[in-house]
Amino acid sequence: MAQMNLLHAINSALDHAMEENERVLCFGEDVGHFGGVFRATSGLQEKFGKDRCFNTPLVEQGILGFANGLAAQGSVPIAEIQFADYIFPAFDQIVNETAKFRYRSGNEFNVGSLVIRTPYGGGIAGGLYHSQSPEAYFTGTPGIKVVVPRNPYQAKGLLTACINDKDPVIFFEPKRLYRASIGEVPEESYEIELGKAEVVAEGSDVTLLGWGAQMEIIEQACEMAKEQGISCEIIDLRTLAPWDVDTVAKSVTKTGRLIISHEAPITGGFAGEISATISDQCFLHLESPIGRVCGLDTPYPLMQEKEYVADKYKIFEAIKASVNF
Amino acid sequence: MAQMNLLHAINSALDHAMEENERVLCFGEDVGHFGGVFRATSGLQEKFGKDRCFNTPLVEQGILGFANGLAAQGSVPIAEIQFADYIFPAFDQIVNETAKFRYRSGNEFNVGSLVIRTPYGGGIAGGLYHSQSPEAYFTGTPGIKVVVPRNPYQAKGLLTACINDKDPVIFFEPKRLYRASIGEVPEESYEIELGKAEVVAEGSDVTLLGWGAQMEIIEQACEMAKEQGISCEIIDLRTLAPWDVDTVAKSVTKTGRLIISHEAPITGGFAGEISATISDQCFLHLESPIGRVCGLDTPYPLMQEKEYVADKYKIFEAIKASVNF
Amino acid sequence: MNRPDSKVVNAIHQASFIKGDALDIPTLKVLDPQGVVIEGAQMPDIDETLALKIYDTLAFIRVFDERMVASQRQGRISFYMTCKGEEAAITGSAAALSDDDMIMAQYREQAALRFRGFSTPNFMNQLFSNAKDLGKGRQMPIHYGSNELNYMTISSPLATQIPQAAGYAYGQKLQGNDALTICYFGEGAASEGDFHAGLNMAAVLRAPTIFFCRNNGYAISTGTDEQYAGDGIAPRGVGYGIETIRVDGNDLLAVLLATQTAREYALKHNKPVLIEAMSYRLGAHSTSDDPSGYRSKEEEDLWAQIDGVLRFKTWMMSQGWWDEDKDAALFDKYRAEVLSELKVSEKIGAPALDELVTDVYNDVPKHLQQQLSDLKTHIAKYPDAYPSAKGESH
Amino acid sequence: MNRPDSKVVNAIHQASFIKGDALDIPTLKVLDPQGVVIEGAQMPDIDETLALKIYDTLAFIRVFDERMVASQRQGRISFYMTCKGEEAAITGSAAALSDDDMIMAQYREQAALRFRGFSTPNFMNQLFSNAKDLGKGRQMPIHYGSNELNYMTISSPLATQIPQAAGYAYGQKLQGNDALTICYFGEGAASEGDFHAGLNMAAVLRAPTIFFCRNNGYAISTGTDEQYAGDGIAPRGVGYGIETIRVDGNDLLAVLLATQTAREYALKHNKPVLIEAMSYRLGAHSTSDDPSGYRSKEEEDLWAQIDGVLRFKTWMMSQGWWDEDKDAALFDKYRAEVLSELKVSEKIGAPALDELVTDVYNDVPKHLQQQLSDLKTHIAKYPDAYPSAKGESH
Ligand SMILES: Cc1ncc(C[n+]2csc(CCOP(=O)(O)OP(=O)(O)O)c2C)c(N)n1
Ligand SMILES: Cc1ncc(C[n+]2csc(CCOP(=O)(O)OP(=O)(O)O)c2C)c(N)n1
Ligand SMILES: [Mg+2]
Ligand SMILES: [Mg+2]
Repeated sequence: MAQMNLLHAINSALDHAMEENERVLCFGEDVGHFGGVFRATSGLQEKFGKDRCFNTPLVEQGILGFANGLAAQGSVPIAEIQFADYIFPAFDQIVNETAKFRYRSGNEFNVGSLVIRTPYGGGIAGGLYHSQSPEAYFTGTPGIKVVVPRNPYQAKGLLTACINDKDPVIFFEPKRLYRASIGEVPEESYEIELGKAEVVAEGSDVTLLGWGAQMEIIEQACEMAKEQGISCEIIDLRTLAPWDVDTVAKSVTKTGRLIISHEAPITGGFAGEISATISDQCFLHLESPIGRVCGLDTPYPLMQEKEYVADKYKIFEAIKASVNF
Repeated sequence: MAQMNLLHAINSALDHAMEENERVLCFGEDVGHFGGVFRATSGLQEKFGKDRCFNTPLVEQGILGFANGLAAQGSVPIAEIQFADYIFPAFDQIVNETAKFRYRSGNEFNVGSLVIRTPYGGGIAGGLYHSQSPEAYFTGTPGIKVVVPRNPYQAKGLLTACINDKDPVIFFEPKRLYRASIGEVPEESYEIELGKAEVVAEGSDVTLLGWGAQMEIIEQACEMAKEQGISCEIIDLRTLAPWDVDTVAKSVTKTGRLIISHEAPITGGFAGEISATISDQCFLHLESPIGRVCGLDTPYPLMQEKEYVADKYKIFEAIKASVNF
Repeated sequence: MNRPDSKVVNAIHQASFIKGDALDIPTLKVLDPQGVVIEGAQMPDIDETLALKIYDTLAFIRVFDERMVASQRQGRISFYMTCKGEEAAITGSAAALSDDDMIMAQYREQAALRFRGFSTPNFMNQLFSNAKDLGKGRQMPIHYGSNELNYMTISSPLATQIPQAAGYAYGQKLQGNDALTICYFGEGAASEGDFHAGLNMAAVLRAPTIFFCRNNGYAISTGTDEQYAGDGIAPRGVGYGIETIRVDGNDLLAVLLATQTAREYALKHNKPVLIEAMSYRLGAHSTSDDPSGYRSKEEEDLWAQIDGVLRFKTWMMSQGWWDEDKDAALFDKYRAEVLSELKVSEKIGAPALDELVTDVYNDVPKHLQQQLSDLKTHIAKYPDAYPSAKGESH
Repeated sequence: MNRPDSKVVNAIHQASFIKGDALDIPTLKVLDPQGVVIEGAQMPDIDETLALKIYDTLAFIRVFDERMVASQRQGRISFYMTCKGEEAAITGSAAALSDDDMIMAQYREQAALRFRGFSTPNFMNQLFSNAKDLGKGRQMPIHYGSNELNYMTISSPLATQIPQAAGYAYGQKLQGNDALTICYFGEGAASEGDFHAGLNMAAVLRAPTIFFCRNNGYAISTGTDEQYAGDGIAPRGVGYGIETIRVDGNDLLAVLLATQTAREYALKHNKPVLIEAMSYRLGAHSTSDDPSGYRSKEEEDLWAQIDGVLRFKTWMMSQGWWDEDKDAALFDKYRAEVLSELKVSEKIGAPALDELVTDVYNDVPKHLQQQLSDLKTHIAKYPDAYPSAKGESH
């Protein structure tokens, strides 16, 4: 085990993958000799050569188009989009191509080896265009998997699983935690199974559900609740599509209460889908309305970020409201 | 009043708008002398000239970029995307630009005059790429309005309101109904207020909610239910973003039951958002879980379209399940 | 990078523009309009066997296109698109390739697929979306694909295959398997952002790709004067630093020569090449379209006169490789074959209901298994409402 | 459209490519590296008043950029981007415009905004995201915009302004108000699909747009050899049928001349023009970047030697319009002004909390009113946790 921050953990997963399979390629804007603007691909070009780790021209639709072609060909492309805010020019390649490649061809062709890595989320004074959490645009698209890690250990294990998985995956990296989150991470390669939520803390009064950087905030709110004698069960969804309904439903059946928190705006965010599904499955067990603590329905602001975000105080208030309903 | 089909109603709204305001422009692929592949812009180039109604090169991101520029300049662009399935190359221009234009500039600039028209939905043996209902990608994007008409009368009045509205609007046209839906439509210009759902039929046992072409299917299911003595209240949401929570909540408070039906896949569809919100607002009034009758979580198929879609039988079954819960 | 004061820079001191038409791009021609080899013209690498295979493809596709349009009119299939007028450009280019080369087409390139060996039933089964369709009946007619034949399944969104072709070719290069990717697209699709992305990336990343633009004058109703203001698509190649050639798309030998030359160059240098084939969409855009609303019969006739199939046939006859009797027999054979295969394919049932949820992911995930089983329960209640329960083929 | 057999077509009969470097695009220069007018060079339209206004802008921006980078290092602002090295290209082009022309910039064109009259407090208030920021504190530093000055608010997604500029210009044309749109972008942004869309649409739809490419050698760490394989951006203009000119971006007079000529042409013919200004990003990409990881000090020094500000100053002095005393005084004045305005702006409070929900739509819809009121109730419970409740400026 070694102490790694989240960036190192990702770099280590990429390094192992490239080491183990020469068909693995890493590319995107500035990912080559510079190692990416966040340095996630640092050292990979030096080690594996320019053919396998390289800069692309500045064109996200091209990066994903190129990646789709490589994946169809049998290579294992790991494409980086510099910020999740800039994934939209590639939206057609992802939603109409990546997600439908296998289905439309009757499995004659597939792009199952593709992984898209991209930093998402706020908390870095990035304003409208360096803070977005666009996961719900993809969780509503059959044919792609969506994965979000919450810490270095999870990041390495989940990213490795994404690379080895036979479906295309978008891997959202919580950039606020890139350097801030540090933890024990095995030096060797390992996988954390996709499609499984993790019960991070057991509790009895209310279930708190989230993913990525929001888990830290949820844990803080849980601490606040604990001081008031409220026992929270915390679940990290980890794989958002397809998601682990059973683990969540089981927990809510037990606690009778659910609060979901994510960074993206509330309306149309993935919490709505979860709420709808769990309301349906746990209808007779719910003791209070499912709470959603999310961003406001505005673009992501700069100066008023603190007021805008789903912070621990807001989650704590939602916990109290749920328990006192 | 005249008998018009849905295409004529749209054409009439465009005609009036161009007549009344010389800054109104209609453009897109094949919309010029040909009048669009569905003929919605038929006759407009002849009448208003090539400067105001014209073909663009084949590039959706350009059509929307161009339209954003025109709107910022003070023109009133009505941009057509030939099929909603082909709106994704323009996704960045819509989600990162159109939707955030006013906010990011502190209202120094806006593209509020923009209207995007695009045919959506299935039922025409169109398969994966001529059947999609991508509304939920946009209802989750603060800053744009989303409107879907269910018949010719609604189409003309709502489209006119969209053109006159001070926010950018995506107007999804139910292409299955283009020629199939015929009704009385005033010759003159009129508006139907945006942001208001319509109670299409009053009932007491269960609320059925939908929009666009799905309304017809919902009405058929309502007839089936009626024969079994079940009284359905039917609501056409019409404006999906921002949506009329109050009208829906009021109805559900009365009936205690809600079934939402849309063409798009269930997971991540807009029904999830509605369900989450109404569950929250009507928690103590709900007598059964909110039902969602939607497309399956796959791309839109061709041969198995009949099995795939949310048809009247499936809605009817959901009504029975809700009432008998 | 060049410093602007460096000596190598070509400097001017008066403000004058490079004109929009600064490149005068010539067109490669081997056959004259009558199908006679132009004096001094370079010949492609072609022998009788190849010529016969090419002509066989041309003949099949002419018959097939005609017959399937008729079937659509009879309501037997829902949709069709012909490649009429462009058979020479498509077959001539496909004939320059190795079977290992990947073909990524737009949708109007059925001749290339036929040249690769796609059988008549293969075509028919796709058009009828039946249980034997390699694509499992999921896409509209003409969205063919075959892994075995290295022909990527067609997808309707235009131009998406262009950067994909660059990526595919890059992968081929890294694997060192002496194969490349050819990417077909229309002059309309060349307006999409993906065109720009694909050509630039292939050039910068040195992907051995042949970008083959079928400039057929129209994108549905939109003529080239509303599609671009420059001299077609070819000059864009120079913008990307890509070797480029324009060719008479109705001159099969010229297309074959250009593509053979391009293939050799691309593989030798690991670089892309752009070919622009000037031709004409003789038919409607698709069976949903009626071109009389936007172009004249005279224009169509003008192009019909220089039809590439006829010119190639004339040339073959001048070689002593073909005659009218053989021609009549070949066309008769294909007419009969198409008719009889049509009857077979239209009777084949629909794909199994279970295929509704396969191939969305590699394995069918739990929620889709659930949706399928719910659906089956539901269908059982309303057997008359669903074709799958009634065992209908359509 | 041309039939391929028509006489006007330039035909060849041997397969030979148009080479990727077929266009040898020259660079317009008026000043030599030392700032002396090259013999016989055409002069732009410039008098002493204009020259002084230009130089005033150059001096301000030099001072401002330097000072704001320092402020970022001190933690007073969160982010900054300089236009160091490119001031001549930006100011020279902006000086060729009428105030009615719309400027759509990428983010590194603060000199153009200054030339239009954006005041020092205007700049500062944006950088500090305070209550007086025209953008209401919503975007990161350097995302300026001003309706009054016809300078479109900057948006971070690259190249989106390119097709927007075409649309804006088309609207100007229809209104007949003798104004056009200039669109600035980097050579990196020119790889985006939106570049392709914007230039082609402007050409086809005849929108009077000046597309001004700042080719400064880098897109963050990515050099031009990894951005494109051709001869820069200029040859692409020919691909779209757009009149094109390449200019020494460090030669202010050449840039002014090229842009004046382009403006006249664009308005007269209702057509776009493409200008490629060859220059160099002398500073880091932004305050988040350290270029020592990807380029050499030597390279930077080489470019610093032909700095456009110095060359222009030398020329002004040779005209007798400027001297070192005036120069020192001007720089001193701006240093003092920037310092004192900085102190004022950083004390101005944050925008009102209510602005969190305005401008998403024209009116604040019900659900956002509700969200705001819920937020206020919440903040009242935790006054210490929220800057807005504490009345903090940051
Ligand atoms: C992204 C996208 N936009 C629009 C369409 C609708 N469409 C189908 S074919 C076509 C015209 C294509 O013209 P061109 O590329 O010249 O090919 P051709 O039909 O002439 O062979 C259009 C607009 C589409 N399929 N995909
Ligand atoms: C769509 C998009 N992708 C990526 C980025 C991140 N990014 C910001 S600036 C930049 C480089 C731009 O280079 P260039 O266009 O040459 O402009 P320069 O910085 O050299 O002035 C990148 C990649 C972005 N802002 N938008
Ligand atoms: Mg065409
Ligand atoms: Mg640059």
